[in-house]
Amino acid sequence: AESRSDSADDYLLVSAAVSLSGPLEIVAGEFEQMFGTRVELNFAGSNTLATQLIAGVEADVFLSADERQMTRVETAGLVEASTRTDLFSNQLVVVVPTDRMGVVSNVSDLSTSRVGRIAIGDPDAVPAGVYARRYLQFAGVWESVRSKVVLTRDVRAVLAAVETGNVDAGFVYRTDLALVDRATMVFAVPTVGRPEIRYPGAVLTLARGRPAARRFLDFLGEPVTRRIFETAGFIVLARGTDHAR
Amino acid sequence: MFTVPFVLDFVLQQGEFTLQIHERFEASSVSLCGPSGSGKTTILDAIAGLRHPEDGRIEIANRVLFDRSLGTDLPPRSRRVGYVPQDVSLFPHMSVLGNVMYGTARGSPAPLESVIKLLEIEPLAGRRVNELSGGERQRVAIARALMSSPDVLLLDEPLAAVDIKRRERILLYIQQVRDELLVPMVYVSHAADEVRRIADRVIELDSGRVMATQVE
Amino acid sequence: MFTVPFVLDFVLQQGEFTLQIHERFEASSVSLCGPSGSGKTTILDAIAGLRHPEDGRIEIANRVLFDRSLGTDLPPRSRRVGYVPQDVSLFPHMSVLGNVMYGTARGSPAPLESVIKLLEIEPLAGRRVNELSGGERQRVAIARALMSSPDVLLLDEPLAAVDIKRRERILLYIQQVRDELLVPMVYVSHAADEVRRIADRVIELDSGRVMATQVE
Amino acid sequence: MPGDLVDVTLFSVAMAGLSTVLMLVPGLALAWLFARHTFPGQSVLETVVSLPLVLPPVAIGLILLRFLGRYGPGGQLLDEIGVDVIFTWKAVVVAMTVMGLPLLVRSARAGFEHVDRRYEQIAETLGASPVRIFLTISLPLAARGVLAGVVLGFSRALGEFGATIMIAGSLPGTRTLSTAIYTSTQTGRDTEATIMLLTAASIAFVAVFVSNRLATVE
Amino acid sequence: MPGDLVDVTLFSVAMAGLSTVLMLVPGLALAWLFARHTFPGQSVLETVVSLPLVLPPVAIGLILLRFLGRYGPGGQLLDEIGVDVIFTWKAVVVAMTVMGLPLLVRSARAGFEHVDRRYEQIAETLGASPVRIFLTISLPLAARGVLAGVVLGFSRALGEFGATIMIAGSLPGTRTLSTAIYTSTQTGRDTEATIMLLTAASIAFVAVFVSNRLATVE
Ligand SMILES: Nc1ncnc2c1ncn2[C@@H]1O[C@H](COP(=O)(O)OP(=O)(O)OP(=O)(O)O)[C@@H](O)[C@H]1O
Ligand SMILES: Nc1ncnc2c1ncn2[C@@H]1O[C@H](COP(=O)(O)OP(=O)(O)OP(=O)(O)O)[C@@H](O)[C@H]1O
Ligand SMILES: [Mg+2]
Ligand SMILES: [Mg+2]
Repeated sequence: AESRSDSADDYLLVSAAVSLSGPLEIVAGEFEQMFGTRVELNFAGSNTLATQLIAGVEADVFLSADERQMTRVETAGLVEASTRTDLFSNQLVVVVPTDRMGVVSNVSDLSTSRVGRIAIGDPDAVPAGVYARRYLQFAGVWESVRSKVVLTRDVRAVLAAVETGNVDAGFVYRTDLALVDRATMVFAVPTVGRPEIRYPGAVLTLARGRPAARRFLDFLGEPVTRRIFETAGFIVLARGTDHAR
Repeated sequence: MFTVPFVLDFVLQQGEFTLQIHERFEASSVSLCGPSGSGKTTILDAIAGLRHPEDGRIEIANRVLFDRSLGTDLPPRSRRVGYVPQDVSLFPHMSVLGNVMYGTARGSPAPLESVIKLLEIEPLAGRRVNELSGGERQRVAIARALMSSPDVLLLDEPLAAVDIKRRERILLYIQQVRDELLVPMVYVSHAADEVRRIADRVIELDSGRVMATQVE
Repeated sequence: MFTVPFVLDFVLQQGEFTLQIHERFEASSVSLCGPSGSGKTTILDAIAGLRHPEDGRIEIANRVLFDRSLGTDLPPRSRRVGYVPQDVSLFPHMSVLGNVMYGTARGSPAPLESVIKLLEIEPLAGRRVNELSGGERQRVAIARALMSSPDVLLLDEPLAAVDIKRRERILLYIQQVRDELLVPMVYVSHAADEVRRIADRVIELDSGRVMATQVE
Repeated sequence: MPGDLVDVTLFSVAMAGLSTVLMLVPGLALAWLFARHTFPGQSVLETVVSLPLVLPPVAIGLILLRFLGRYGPGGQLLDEIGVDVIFTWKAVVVAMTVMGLPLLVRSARAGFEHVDRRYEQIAETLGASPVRIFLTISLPLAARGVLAGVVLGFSRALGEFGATIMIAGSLPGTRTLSTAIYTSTQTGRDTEATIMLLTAASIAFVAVFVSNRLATVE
Repeated sequence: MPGDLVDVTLFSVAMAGLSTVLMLVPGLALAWLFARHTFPGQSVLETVVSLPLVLPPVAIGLILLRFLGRYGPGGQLLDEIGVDVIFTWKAVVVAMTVMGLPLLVRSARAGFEHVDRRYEQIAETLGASPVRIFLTISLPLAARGVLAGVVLGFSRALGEFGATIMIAGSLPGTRTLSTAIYTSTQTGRDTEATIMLLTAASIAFVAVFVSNRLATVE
């Protein structure tokens, strides 16, 4: 960060949701090789990133796991008009501790007495929590599971709670499944009719029109990049354009 | 006059200083004399169990306090000594009365009133000890030791900061305690008159060795 | 023999104890006598600037240290006193030499070698002060005061724990320092012989008041 | 919110207070041990005690979650005696206690180290048992250091967030000022966050004030 | 990763060390002030100093970000003198220093309170200036408390996460062990996280060991 030079187009600061870090590190490497622009990745929760941007942190690109946080930044006038795009999608899945696999196989099982606690992200802080709650409401079980639901700081904490056997079920993203070893997915939350989970990205006004920022955003839709994200479990929404090449 | 057997027969090393004493005798009060740094305080600390001889035996009134060959080394709290250390060491966070009463848990020997009266502690009782004069502190330390129902009194220049008139009275009182309650004592002082008055055995030390012993 | 004017004319209140002294005289050494708790240490502390009179004036050798009506109250570090306190108060984290040299920053009066030799400190120089005997500590405290190039020496029972032979030699030496370097002093002691030997003015205190003054 | 705020505040203070009380016995025992003894493995034990300070709180939270979880040794024990900890108020207390302990231990230890052993020795010659010496001599003479440790431990407990939210979650029954402040800042409810920050600051003020009072009394 | 780990470790230790050094002057000055003086508004000042401990780190990070950010008063000042803090290593140092300071102050203060004023007085009669007295008498006699404060401050700096990630981010040039551990746990790189936790624990061990050595020397 020391060597940042304002004018040059050889450096990009990308603030990205920590859940994207695995594939994004690979992609950033590829981008550097291809375009010679150094990419520094700042990973944190989307909300932390938004707060930083609003306080004046000079990032060039914002990749959020949460539409609300992108909107916060946009409202603050920090998003370059017309660059906001939905890049990725994800799917909510229900995981249980591996040794209790038989207990849950569909959503109505969650309200039975055999299921103790259910962990979801705190809807106030993480979008996964919002999605999970909406789904439970839609499935008509929210009222009956409500008292069993524990709210966590992030999806990672849901996973940790399930893996350590402290809850009997939890709502995480499909992309998180790569990380688990003592939890097993029992069913995926159907996408049809459900609000779609979107990871928006945008070039920030602070990028001062650097073409590299735009190029990086576009690069996320390139076929080679798509594959990397798909391997990690993401659904890639962005469409690649050829003008970047 | 009552006497008890004393065995002060040990070797103690601290830094470059070696204390060697090999005395066995009967006495009611022993006095330790000798120049500064000759080992007087070291002997009292060894009797109290606060410093540990390399070798030898310490026995007073048929109670073995330390014996290397038997593996005996009573902890200080079982030695039942009433120690007035040279540095006084009043407990700074307690009142005068708190200090005086600290050792009474093991049963009171000298009656509180007479101790307090004779050492003129009454008017100080509620005071904080760091607001006392030097002589007042020493008197409190003596009272604290007397009140702890000791089997032996260890007094390290207990009257150095006390004025002459009081010194006289307190000396008499200490002798009285010794004789009535049959408490033998070991007394350290630079004042020749005190030594002569109080002790029936005088051990003269120099550089950690016994130079002479006298029976008064 | 040289003399300097002394003004010890002040009132000091601490707790329930009131000190009242109204003395003006010429002397080279003043001695303060009196029973335990009569106010001797309080006077030395007031001269050193460590306790503060309610009212009055303290002046030694034409230097006004305290004067309520003039609003003068020199901080201790400007009073140039060489204080040997009753509680000795060696700096526990320094070596003997570190203690002795602490005050030399303001220019050395007595030559180091002679102080160290006479107080027999040489063999102790590198030792930690908490490994010293009572008498050794007092000698170090005297050396520390002498080495600080004082305008007045304040000695609070400086030889209480020192053996008689050494006491003799040290007394002689202190007198010599006084007479050769013209340093007046205030000396507190319970030993009548010491007092007579060293002081040309004796102030007798009781309960914070002057009972008598004698010129020797 | 106002009623809620009162609840959350009281709950936080109660939990932090309870944690501080729970820290005391092991904390003072360890402080005493480290100050007065040397034994093999001492540095290792000291390191273990200080880990909650050195490692990021999230990591401590994860470790506690493992330990107290169904497959952890602590969790199995708790299961046997039928006590539920994780995601209850008890987890709040566990997190606060663990995170505050190293501060209490270090500070109280320095307090004990400042006590002149001579006093303990003299007390021993007066027949006092080790426990009595500890309670009547060492502890009161180390009071400044111990008090500092208690204030630090309590403050840390109050400010604890990372480990708490990991093992206690953010539920109506486990929400502390710290976790509530986090949630407010995350959702951009700045006024609410500010009110809670000021509340926490006021508690700190009271703690500072009381501890200064205690120090002058003693 | 191995090369990276070495870098991140060295960087963390260097930043925590630097922060500890930076804490020292204000920390000891405040500790001394609180120990030896009473003045109006003292409790308020003490509370302010202790806030980084009482408030959740995220909140402190947020406050620092507001203050040092482009639109904050501190940020504008820094802008004028052309110094870049946010998202640089300097922000890491700021976060660590602010979070560690209350621990140093409290502990050192207790150390000073344990020092018998009589020694300071005698030093004054020997002509020593206040600064000399502080350096040669008060500070060394308070050494146990001060050392405890330094160890606590350093450890806290090392473990700092919440405020660091807020104002320094987690960039190649600002990544500390704590923020790296966070990222690893978030992305399920458990082995990596474990290695880093062990590294942090080892540093803590060395710190404990060195501080014990220092304590016996002095
Ligand atoms: N902890 C210690 N470590 C090393 N040497 C010590 C220690 N304590 C005392 N000494 C040395 O041992 C010798 C005897 O000390 P001790 O205190 O017994 O003398 P003393 O006869 O009581 O003298 P005084 O009349 O001055 O009190 C002295 O030379 C002293 O310096
Ligand atoms: N800080 C204090 N606060 C209140 N009273 C005190 C304080 N210091 C001393 N005193 C009291 O003042 C009186 C005089 O004390 P001072 O120390 O001057 O006596 P002294 O003449 O030096 O006695 P000694 O010969 O025993 O040393 C004593 O009664 C003592 O209890
Ligand atoms: Mg002695
Ligand atoms: Mg006196």
